[in-house]
Amino acid sequence: MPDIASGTGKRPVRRIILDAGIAAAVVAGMGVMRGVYSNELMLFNFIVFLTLAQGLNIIYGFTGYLPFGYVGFYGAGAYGFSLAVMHLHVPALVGMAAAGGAALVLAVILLPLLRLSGAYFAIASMAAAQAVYEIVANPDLESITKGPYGVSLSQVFAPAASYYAALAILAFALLLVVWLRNSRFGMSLQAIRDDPVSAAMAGVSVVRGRTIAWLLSALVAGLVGGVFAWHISVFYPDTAFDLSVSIFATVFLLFGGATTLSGPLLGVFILYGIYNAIGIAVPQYFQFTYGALIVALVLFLPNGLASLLTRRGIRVP
Amino acid sequence: MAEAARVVSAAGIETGYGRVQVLWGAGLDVKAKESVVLLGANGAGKTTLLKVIVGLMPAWKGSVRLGPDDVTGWRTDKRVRRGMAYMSEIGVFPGLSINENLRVGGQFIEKAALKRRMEELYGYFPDLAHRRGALAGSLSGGQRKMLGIAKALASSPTLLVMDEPSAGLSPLFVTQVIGVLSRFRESGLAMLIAEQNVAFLDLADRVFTLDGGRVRFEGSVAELQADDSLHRTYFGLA
Amino acid sequence: MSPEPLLKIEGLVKTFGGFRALDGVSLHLHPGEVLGLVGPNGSGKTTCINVISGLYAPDGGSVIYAGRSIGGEKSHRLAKSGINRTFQSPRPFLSLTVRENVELAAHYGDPKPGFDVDALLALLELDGYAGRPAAELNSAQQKTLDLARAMATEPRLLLVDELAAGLNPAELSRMAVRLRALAGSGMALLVVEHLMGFIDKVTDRVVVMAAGKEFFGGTLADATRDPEVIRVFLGGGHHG
Amino acid sequence: MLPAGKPVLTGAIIAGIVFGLYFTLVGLGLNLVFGVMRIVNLAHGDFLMLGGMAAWWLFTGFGLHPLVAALLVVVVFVAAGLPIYYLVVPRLLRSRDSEMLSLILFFGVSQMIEAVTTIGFGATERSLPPRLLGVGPFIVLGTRLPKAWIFSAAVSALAVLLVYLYLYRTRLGTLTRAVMVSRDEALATGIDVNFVSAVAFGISIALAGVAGVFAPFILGSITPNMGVALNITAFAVIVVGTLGNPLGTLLGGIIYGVSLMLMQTYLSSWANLLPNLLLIAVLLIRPEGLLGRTVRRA
Repeated sequence: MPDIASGTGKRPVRRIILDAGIAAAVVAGMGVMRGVYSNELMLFNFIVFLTLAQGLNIIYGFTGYLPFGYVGFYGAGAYGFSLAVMHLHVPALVGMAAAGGAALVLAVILLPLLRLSGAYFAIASMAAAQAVYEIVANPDLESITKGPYGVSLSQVFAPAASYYAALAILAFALLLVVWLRNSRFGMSLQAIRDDPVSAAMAGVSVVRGRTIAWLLSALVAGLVGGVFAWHISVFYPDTAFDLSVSIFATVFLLFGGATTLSGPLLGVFILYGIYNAIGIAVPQYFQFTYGALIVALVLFLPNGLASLLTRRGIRVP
Repeated sequence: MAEAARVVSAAGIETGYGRVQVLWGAGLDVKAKESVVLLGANGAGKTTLLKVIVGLMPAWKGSVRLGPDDVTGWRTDKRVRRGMAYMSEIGVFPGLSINENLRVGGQFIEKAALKRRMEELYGYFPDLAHRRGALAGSLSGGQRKMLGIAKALASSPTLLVMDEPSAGLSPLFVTQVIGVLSRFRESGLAMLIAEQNVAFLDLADRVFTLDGGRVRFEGSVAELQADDSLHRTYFGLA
Repeated sequence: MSPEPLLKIEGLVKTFGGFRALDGVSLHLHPGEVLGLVGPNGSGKTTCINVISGLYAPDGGSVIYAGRSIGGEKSHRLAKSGINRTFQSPRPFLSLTVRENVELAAHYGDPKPGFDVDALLALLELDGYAGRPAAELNSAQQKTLDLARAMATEPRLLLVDELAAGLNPAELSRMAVRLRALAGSGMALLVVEHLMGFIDKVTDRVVVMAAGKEFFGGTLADATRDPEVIRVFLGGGHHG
Repeated sequence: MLPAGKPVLTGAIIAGIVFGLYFTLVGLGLNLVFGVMRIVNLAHGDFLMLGGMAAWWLFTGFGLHPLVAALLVVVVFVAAGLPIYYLVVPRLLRSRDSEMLSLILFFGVSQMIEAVTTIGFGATERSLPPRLLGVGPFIVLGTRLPKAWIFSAAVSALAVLLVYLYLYRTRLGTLTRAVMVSRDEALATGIDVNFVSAVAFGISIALAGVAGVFAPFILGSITPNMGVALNITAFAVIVVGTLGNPLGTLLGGIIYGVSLMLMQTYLSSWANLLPNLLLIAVLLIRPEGLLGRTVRRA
């Protein structure tokens, strides 16, 4: 019975090795690039979106919830880092912990949103991100958040260290996705996404599964937000809560194909690559193109590039 | 010329949902003024076959003819204009009033004619006539079914296609529905009724049975009852 | 009477916005027994299964399973404590393979260590499809997979909702044999079904429901002779 | 812009009701589309913005009065709505989770509109002189309100009335409500569901366009990127007023308008939080809105 054996035996190990290999190659590649290519900020932005797309993959790809306000966690992370550094004068790495912590706290506060079905969840998460932005950017809170005037963190500015920290976070996000793709827990999340009632009858705790995915996804975005604050060191609330961060991550993920590891990576390399290659003198051209791309994807390729292969029965790493 | 003209016929229908095929070459026909019962268990494919016939589902293979026309690719609204009416298992718009349900059912009819038709139908269904402004959702199950029939008939069709008129009804109402339908049958309306309740065989000039997406039997009620295995399958508790 | 029943339901009530889908249902079931739940559409049979399997919390009455009250308990806990079910329209995990569907239930549903997923797939004749996505199965196979998913949690009580619908005669008799074999191994089965031939083959006794209440309990043969039951099913004795 | 004199509370409530009528118009079309198609047009706020841009362009370029602009916008937007509907919606509705996918798709449309408008008009704020809609204040129960507010509210009330008459007094309106009750049953009855929906879609964005024409007077100014915030506002209005029930929008609009005015009166620097918090709170506490319908997962 070769058919059964192939489903159980050595294949999973080979799958994990392939997935992990891809993850390692991307991380190593982005590390090497820093020594080769001079535009560090662009490379850093690549890392940011590679990581965010995978963070979004955790929640959308594996549970089917698409938070339009994903940028809220990113902004929370950026401000978690900044507030810790500004007011508590902690070193950058402790600031990073604060960034992750801030995103996790926000995610816990927003846990009730998971009770909403897809479309309402998406909009509610966007409203939540906007609400956090309105709070952070409120002039009344200038003494704490600097309000709309932005923060400056020159005391911890460290381009190299923050770059490698970002790389570590990318590695972390990739590992999470590799784990979800190859573990029973990840399988249980997909089962919940396919049919929560059936999943419960298989003994899976639906609430627990969704909660863990939500927190992990928020954690990744929070850490990215923190490392963004660290690397960039001067920014405004408009940048940290810019909705186009969510849009970009969503487009990259949908374009490549959710639930896969390579799909979101390809999405970032191809689309963000083109974005940078053509130049961003008139960002509206990209806004238009990405808008059109979203429309076309939903209508013609709702499961992304990867589905061109999976439709033919080929497993995409 | 011995045979009456066919009002509707479906032949070699294959279709399904996604990759799952439900019908495997099913077909049937209804002649003028004839009433036909399509008998089958839950999941046999009755609803699917009806949906193909009325144009709510595409046929992968096979054809549907309405009178002289090949209507296989036609949309439902076009078929309704040609004299076909369909009563789904739900059959009414619960959020619209009784009057509005009839008006929607008779949407293609000219205004004065619709008004006459509605009065005629209210004559058949005095229960509904008393409550014209009431929401269909406020009616009992039996009354809803009556409204469903009236709504389907509002367009003065030559053929009435019905999906499980007994669904969700208590036995008393099933008897009433059969009584009402037999009056329309006498008036010359052609009917195609998908059912699993054998009580509806009272209405049948001819019976088709559907099983596993294929027609297994075509003939009279007497012939059906004479067949031992079919009798066991469809005459429930016996 | 025989020892304590595995499942004992008393006065079970479930309402949906004023509509009493269950209006005081009582029934009991012993290990190794197959109870058929029959009745016209809308009589509350599936609602009954949905309450027992934790999909809905009851609004009144009690559900006692293995001596403890389980009304309102979450489905995944019930699955772990030995209650499982199939669905009227099968609900497999479409993006997972057939084997993963079963493996997941075997892992999370607390079966004994060493549970053999492949043996179960072979038993249910799904082994040829193990590596294929469940979305590629036809509806009869998806129903079988539903059953496999339920069996993988090694239930003591299995609720079977309209398994026969859409199966051809050959598949039907195979299913009937399978369910009898499960009962033979000591499992208790509650079978909701329209097809009386299937009920006849599979069940030991039946409970007849109408309008959210049970009104007859006994063998199928007795039920078919009961004038009240005939009235409910045939609406006044057509073609008795 | 605080109402002067008299008890501040009364003033805030009266201004809130006037504003509420306007916000009813903002949400009305969105709710109509949701009711008929069960999809969320997340570009609704951007169509509104386009209406405002049109009014600005027609006034500064051709000296056209906003009322004339509103009529033009209705014609052009209905005409544009039909092809947009046929291009994307039927295909969208065939997908497995059309409600969710509609959100993503129209998010894309929203981005396209915002980009095109920015390229065409620049990102600067545009406004129209309030005197266009009447000079001097209008006094309601001792509360002084700008005439432009009253004017906008009156147009909104008229639009709500027209939508009501369409839905309840015309044949196509009855068919539209039939589709709202059940799309499947409508198909089974032989209603040309696509045509009915396309008309509803056209009406919906025309309503957004008209709301846009008056946006400069109510919101102060318009910018190409205002769509996102307006989408949240419009969604908050219809969620409060009950999704899928166009006339329930009135209730949502008034509640929203009054709370906004109260916030601006007593807690003005936090007023921007209102639509976001209101939306989240209603979705979580009473997701079926004040009049019915459930949106939670099972």
